[in-house]
Amino acid sequence: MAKPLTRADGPQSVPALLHRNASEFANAPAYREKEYGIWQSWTWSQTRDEVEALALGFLELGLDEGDFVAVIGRNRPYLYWAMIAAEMAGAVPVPLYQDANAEEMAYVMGHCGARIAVVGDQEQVDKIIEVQAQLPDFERMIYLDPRGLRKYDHSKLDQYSAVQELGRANREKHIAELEARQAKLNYDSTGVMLYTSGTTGKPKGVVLSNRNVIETAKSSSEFDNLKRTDEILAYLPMAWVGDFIFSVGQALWTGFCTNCPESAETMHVDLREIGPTYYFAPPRVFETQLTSVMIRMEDASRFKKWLFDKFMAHARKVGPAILDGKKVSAWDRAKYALGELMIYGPLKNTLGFSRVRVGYTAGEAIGPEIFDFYRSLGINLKQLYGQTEATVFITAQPDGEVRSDTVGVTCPGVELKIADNGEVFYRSPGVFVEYYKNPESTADTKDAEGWVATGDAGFIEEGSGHLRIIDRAKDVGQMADGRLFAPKYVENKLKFFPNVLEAVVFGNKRSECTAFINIDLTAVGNWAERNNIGYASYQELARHPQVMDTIQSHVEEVNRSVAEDEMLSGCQVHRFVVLHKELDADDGELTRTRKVRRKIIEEKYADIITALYDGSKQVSTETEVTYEDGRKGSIKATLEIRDAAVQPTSHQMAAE
Amino acid sequence: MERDSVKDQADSYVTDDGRTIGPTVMEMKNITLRFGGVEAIKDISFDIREGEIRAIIGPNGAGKSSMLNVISGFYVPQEGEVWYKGAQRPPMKPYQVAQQGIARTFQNIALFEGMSVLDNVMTGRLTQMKSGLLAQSLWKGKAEREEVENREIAEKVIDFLEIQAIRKTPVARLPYGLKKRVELARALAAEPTILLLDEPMAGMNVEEKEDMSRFILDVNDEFGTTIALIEHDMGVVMDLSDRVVVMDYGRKIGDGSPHDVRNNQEVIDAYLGVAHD
Amino acid sequence: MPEQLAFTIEVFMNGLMAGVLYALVALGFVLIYKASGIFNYAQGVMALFAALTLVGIMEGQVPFSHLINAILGTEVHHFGWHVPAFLAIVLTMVVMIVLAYCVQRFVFRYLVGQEPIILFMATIGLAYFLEGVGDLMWGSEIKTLDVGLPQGINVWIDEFTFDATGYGFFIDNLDIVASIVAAILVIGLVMFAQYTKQGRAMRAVADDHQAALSVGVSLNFIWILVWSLAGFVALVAGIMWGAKSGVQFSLSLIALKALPVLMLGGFTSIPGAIVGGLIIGVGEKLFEFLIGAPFLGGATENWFAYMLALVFLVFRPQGLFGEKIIERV
Amino acid sequence: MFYREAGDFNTSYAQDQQTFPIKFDRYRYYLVLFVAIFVIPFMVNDYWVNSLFLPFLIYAIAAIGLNILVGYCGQVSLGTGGFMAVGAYACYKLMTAMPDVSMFIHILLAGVITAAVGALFGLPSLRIKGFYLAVATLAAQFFLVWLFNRVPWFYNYSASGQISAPERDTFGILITGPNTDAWATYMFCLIFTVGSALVARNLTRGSVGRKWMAIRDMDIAAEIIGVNPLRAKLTAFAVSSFFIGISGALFFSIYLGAVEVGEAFGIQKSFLVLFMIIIGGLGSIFGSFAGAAFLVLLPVLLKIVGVDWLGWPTDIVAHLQLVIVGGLIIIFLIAEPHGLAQLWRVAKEKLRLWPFPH
Repeated sequence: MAKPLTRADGPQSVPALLHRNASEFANAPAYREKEYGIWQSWTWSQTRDEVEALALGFLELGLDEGDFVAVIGRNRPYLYWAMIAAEMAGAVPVPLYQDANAEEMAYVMGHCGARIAVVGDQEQVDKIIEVQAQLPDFERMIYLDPRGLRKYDHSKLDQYSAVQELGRANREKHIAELEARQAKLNYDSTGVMLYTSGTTGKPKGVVLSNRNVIETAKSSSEFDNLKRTDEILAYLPMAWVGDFIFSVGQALWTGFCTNCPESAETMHVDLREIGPTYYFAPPRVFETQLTSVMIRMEDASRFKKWLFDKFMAHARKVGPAILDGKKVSAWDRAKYALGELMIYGPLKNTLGFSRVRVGYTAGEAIGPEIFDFYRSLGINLKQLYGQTEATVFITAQPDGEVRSDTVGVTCPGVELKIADNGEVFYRSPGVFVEYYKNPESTADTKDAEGWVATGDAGFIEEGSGHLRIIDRAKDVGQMADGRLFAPKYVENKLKFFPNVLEAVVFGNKRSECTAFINIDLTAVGNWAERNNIGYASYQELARHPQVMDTIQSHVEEVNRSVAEDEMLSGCQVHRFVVLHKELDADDGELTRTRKVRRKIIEEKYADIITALYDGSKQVSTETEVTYEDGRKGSIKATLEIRDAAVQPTSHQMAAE
Repeated sequence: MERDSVKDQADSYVTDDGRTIGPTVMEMKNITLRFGGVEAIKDISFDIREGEIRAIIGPNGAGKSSMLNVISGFYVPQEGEVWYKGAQRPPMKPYQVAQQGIARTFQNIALFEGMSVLDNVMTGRLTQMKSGLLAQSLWKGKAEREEVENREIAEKVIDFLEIQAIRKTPVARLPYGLKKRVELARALAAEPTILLLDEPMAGMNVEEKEDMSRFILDVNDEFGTTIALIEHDMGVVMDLSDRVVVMDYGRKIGDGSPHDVRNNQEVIDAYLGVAHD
Repeated sequence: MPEQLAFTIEVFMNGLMAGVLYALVALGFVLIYKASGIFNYAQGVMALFAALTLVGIMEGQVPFSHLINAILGTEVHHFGWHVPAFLAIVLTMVVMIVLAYCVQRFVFRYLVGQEPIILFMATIGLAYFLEGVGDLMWGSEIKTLDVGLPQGINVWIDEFTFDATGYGFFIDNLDIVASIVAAILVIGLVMFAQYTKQGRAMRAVADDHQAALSVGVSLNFIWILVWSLAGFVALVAGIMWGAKSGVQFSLSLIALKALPVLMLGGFTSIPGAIVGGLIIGVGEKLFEFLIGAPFLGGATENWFAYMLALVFLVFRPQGLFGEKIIERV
Repeated sequence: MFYREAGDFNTSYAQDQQTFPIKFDRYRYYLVLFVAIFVIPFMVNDYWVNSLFLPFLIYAIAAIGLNILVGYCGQVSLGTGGFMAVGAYACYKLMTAMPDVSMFIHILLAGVITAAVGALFGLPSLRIKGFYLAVATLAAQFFLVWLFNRVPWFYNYSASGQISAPERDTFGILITGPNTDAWATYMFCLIFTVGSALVARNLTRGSVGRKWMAIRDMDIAAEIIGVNPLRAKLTAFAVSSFFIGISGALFFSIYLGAVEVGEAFGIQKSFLVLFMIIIGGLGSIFGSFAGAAFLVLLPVLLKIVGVDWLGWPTDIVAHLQLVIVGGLIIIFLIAEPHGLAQLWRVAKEKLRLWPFPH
């Protein structure tokens, strides 16, 4: 268990923080929502009143301490308040994914035995009514948007505002009780319970104490010195720990303003209007945005295009350096300033990033060119590494030490250790209390000293002290000579090249690494058209010598960068083939979510793999394929095997 | 949005699908309308009850639109009386009819192309906006307050019909389906007692029709608005309406629940008799 | 027979004759409007332009001489020859046709399908343009135009009426000629519109562009045709008024009288144009004679026509011959 | 490109409905006002004021007025000259009848009187539409001019038949007559111009404006949704004439000082103002200013180029001007029927989207 420190100073619970804000900066904006065409706003004191009214309402409805309150819907201030109100009333808020289907909801609500659900609209109401029968403990539903619910049986249904009215009406009756319950809340009482959509098995309910929430909120806020004047846009699922920490934890700790978009369609407009100063998005969001930028620029006038390319080139050169406060020649700075006026400024403005002071991305590896694009514009985009069990923060990149290939240094109060198999363990005030009603998995994730296994393999870089995540621990293997074998790590590097669609690296228990490559038909196809190279099929394009050369150059580039960390230098790709067919879920080579199924591939293409290791220059093979319509067929092909230049590594020298 | 209640003989009526609808709010008595020699409407009588969805159907040129125009005061019938809220309606101009709480949409969209969606919806509030020229010219006092109050109502309608995203777009730029929706919004913004819809689904594809039907039903039960609509699509009419009037060549050939009407021989003939949809 | 009555009749006659000219110009409007939906405000200026051109050609002026002189510092003004009236008129007509072509080719071809009001404004622009060009070509000073039409009191009528009624009517020969010519033209135009292929085509266009196209009528040609006709009408009007009161800007305003005529008669009705013309002509003369001059300080012709049309329209918006409009939604 | 809208959001309808919802526009507007009020008066001389600023400011008011009628309410009027004349003569009668009343009052009253006359001539608009109405307004034009010509009472029986403005002041500052200061006349007109613009803007963004535009876009539909057409049209005529009257009064009393109705307020004037709003942009306050500026500057430039540089005779330049203006009208109607205002709007949109094309 984390050390039982209770801090006399400072609020001990989320509601306590709310009260602090309501008294210390009563009239500062707390929450905004775009509704009815304008940004409806609530100050901290108003928020406190709203929340309190709801909490009183909960009491009137008979909510007891320790009960669970499910919260389901798109990001709306009312729902955030519902979570705080629940804790005020001594209950535990449980946010659920709004797109979860009825069964998933049934499981989660059944598992925690929620008595009350606060939901957004008719859609959610219907889902719950559908599964109500399976939920013995479930009692009432409180909805926000009455649209279409007029005709519903209201015996188990109340409108949010009605409950608040109920609360206000019975204030005298319950206020004392409410005060009392809040007084009982302390650092160790539960702040929230979040269900992790576990990749395997049923979701687990991660119990986070006020300590977890407040300590991480505090340290992370200090880490990036978040201010009360900051603005965030809350658009990620409320059930995700990140959103809870940003929109509730940090928001309440620092007292900045949380803004909720009007709807999913208007999200980008709203983002632009608000112009958040603190912004989080998963890599794919940045990726799609970058693509759309490039596409939109395609049909710009030639002059604009030229201007754009010119200045972006310059930005790539000096932008990140300037952002990191490194030394840059006055001339370059001047040029960059001009670019800021002509391109970067307007671009950031149209994307809504003009005011971003701190931007984060996390969850998966982000392509360097994507990452650098935003950095070069002067947007302080950084990476962090975390998980629900840690209340998000494990490591993060401090300003000035931002790189696309690390996830930063340990956050304040976090300890790291790397196991022999490379798995990353951490210990911090943020470490979760337990998996609800699931002691055994609690036990295998968290040991007696409070060390938690991340399930990821990684290593701490000499010098910089940055953590670098290599791969899921279970995928990491060992080479014949005992060196670390991290296929995903290499594959990701390969996949960052637009020309490479898929890559599968082999080498577990072998002396050297080899790879299968799938070219990206669209990207390479474009290239072929531009250089008018005719091709009839994927197969034909795939074995075109020029294509092979390009891929080889990519592979060798990857080898160079892999060689840089000598822990992984063994993973350099010595030989590779460009496959004659695209790996396909229909053939069971990929999962439906496009994850590589190594076993199946290894069996299916055994002949090619052997060829890769017996030094032959080419291999002819026949493969069964499944067509769109489900018919089976087979492709014959002779594949050229290429040798890629590899960097000498200290280890090899040692071996000699 | 509140609904006027009618000080009328408090008889109520139960529809086939068990919906109880209120007393008569409007009644047409022996309406006859001529254009020169042509009789567009021949001695037609029917009533509209509070809170119901009343459909007027019939083949092309049956005089449906003319009937709607009579209700909205655009055509003055040569014979017959219009009773509204229990009193006979004196001859009046269309805008006076509108001020009495009767709003409508048009068969071929009649939006104000030169304005934004929001402004179009706001025009629906004009009957409620009374501030004087001077106040408005200075944008002070009542004018300013009034503008905000009515904007709030307009925004509620915009939200209800899910057209937030196009709020500030000039209507001229909108696709047909959305225009229809905006027109409904404009009519709805007037918080009408009776809402007249002239072929609300004309020229729409299936999804658009479904959306529109949903909105019409929602309007009817969220705000309890009485709705009288003209529609060609029999299926839609049968799903939506509580009671149906059938017209053919300006005569009334059927009146009653969708079910009755469907089995009315004369109606069937009329529909088979015409070649269109 | 009392003098007052005699005067009145005389005024009436003069009114009729003026009216015929109005009718003629109005017809010019109607033709263009029917064929292209264009309400040609420039008609008046076209008359002025035609008159200026005619004078210019007859006196062998060098076009744009002022401009040329201004630019090149030369002193050219006249070619030194005089062109006989008939030939000059033909040449002027050619100019008007060229003008018609240009107007269609460079202006209205680009405005096809625009709102009528836009077209209307375009013709106002055209009016300005033409006025400027006219002045630049031939100079803006007032010119006298003499194509050899008989001028002065018609002695015969004077004596005849004197013998008959004891009061000699004063009627100007020019007016007589003018009204006769105008009458002939009016009839001619009506014939043309009713009985010739092009004429029918014109009306076809008016009724329905697509239909016209489908029967193989070239819109472009028709439009050039109607503009030429308008030019021709303008020319005649220009000659008559020019001969009467000199060629000057006010001429274009006289031609504007055709507008109220149209309002009375309706933009699309040929008989309307004729009757309306006569009514306006007679009306304004009589009003001036009976009320304007004695009680209102005279010069009421300036506005009477418009007022009459306005008041009339208030009571009968569809005009004299238009049928009642049934509005639809 | 210069717009930085991120973080520029509205939390109340008041903010959302203001004239310049975008900060950047707002500041630019304030800057223009500042220059107009605190800079220009200190640098202008008689030439600049009389040849540029006064005509611009005064025509701008007229253009705003006509734009309300034509651009916003869709009622074409060719009677502007006549209504300006009403303003002028009303002002003249007031000035001579009540010498010690402030010019502000006189000008405003002149506007009110013109509004009444305008409403009167607006009455037919209920029955008459389109060009029928346009032509009908010519009646106003010709009749009014005739009236002021023929009825001596209007020009106080002066021998010349002209009217000329006596010396009048406001707050002790000389505003009319030959001995005025450039800055004074400029400021006086500026106040009215800015005032008119604000009032016009307020009206057109409120319910009256929507009534007008509804009538303009589809009068039948407008009536059916509850707009009283006569009311709407009459208010449009009245308000429009009010502004036109003011500009007429200023035109006479401040700018010209003495006028002969026929030449000062003839039909040419009607067209000049009409052109201003066509070139400037129908249905746009900004357009009214742009159009006025354009047609005030054009002759001045032509004169400078033609007469001063090339030394051509003035009459030729005048004719050339007709040709150019006429040509421009046509070009605008073909290329950009919505005038300079639309060009401006498009440019602004492009700047806001920069560097993206759309």
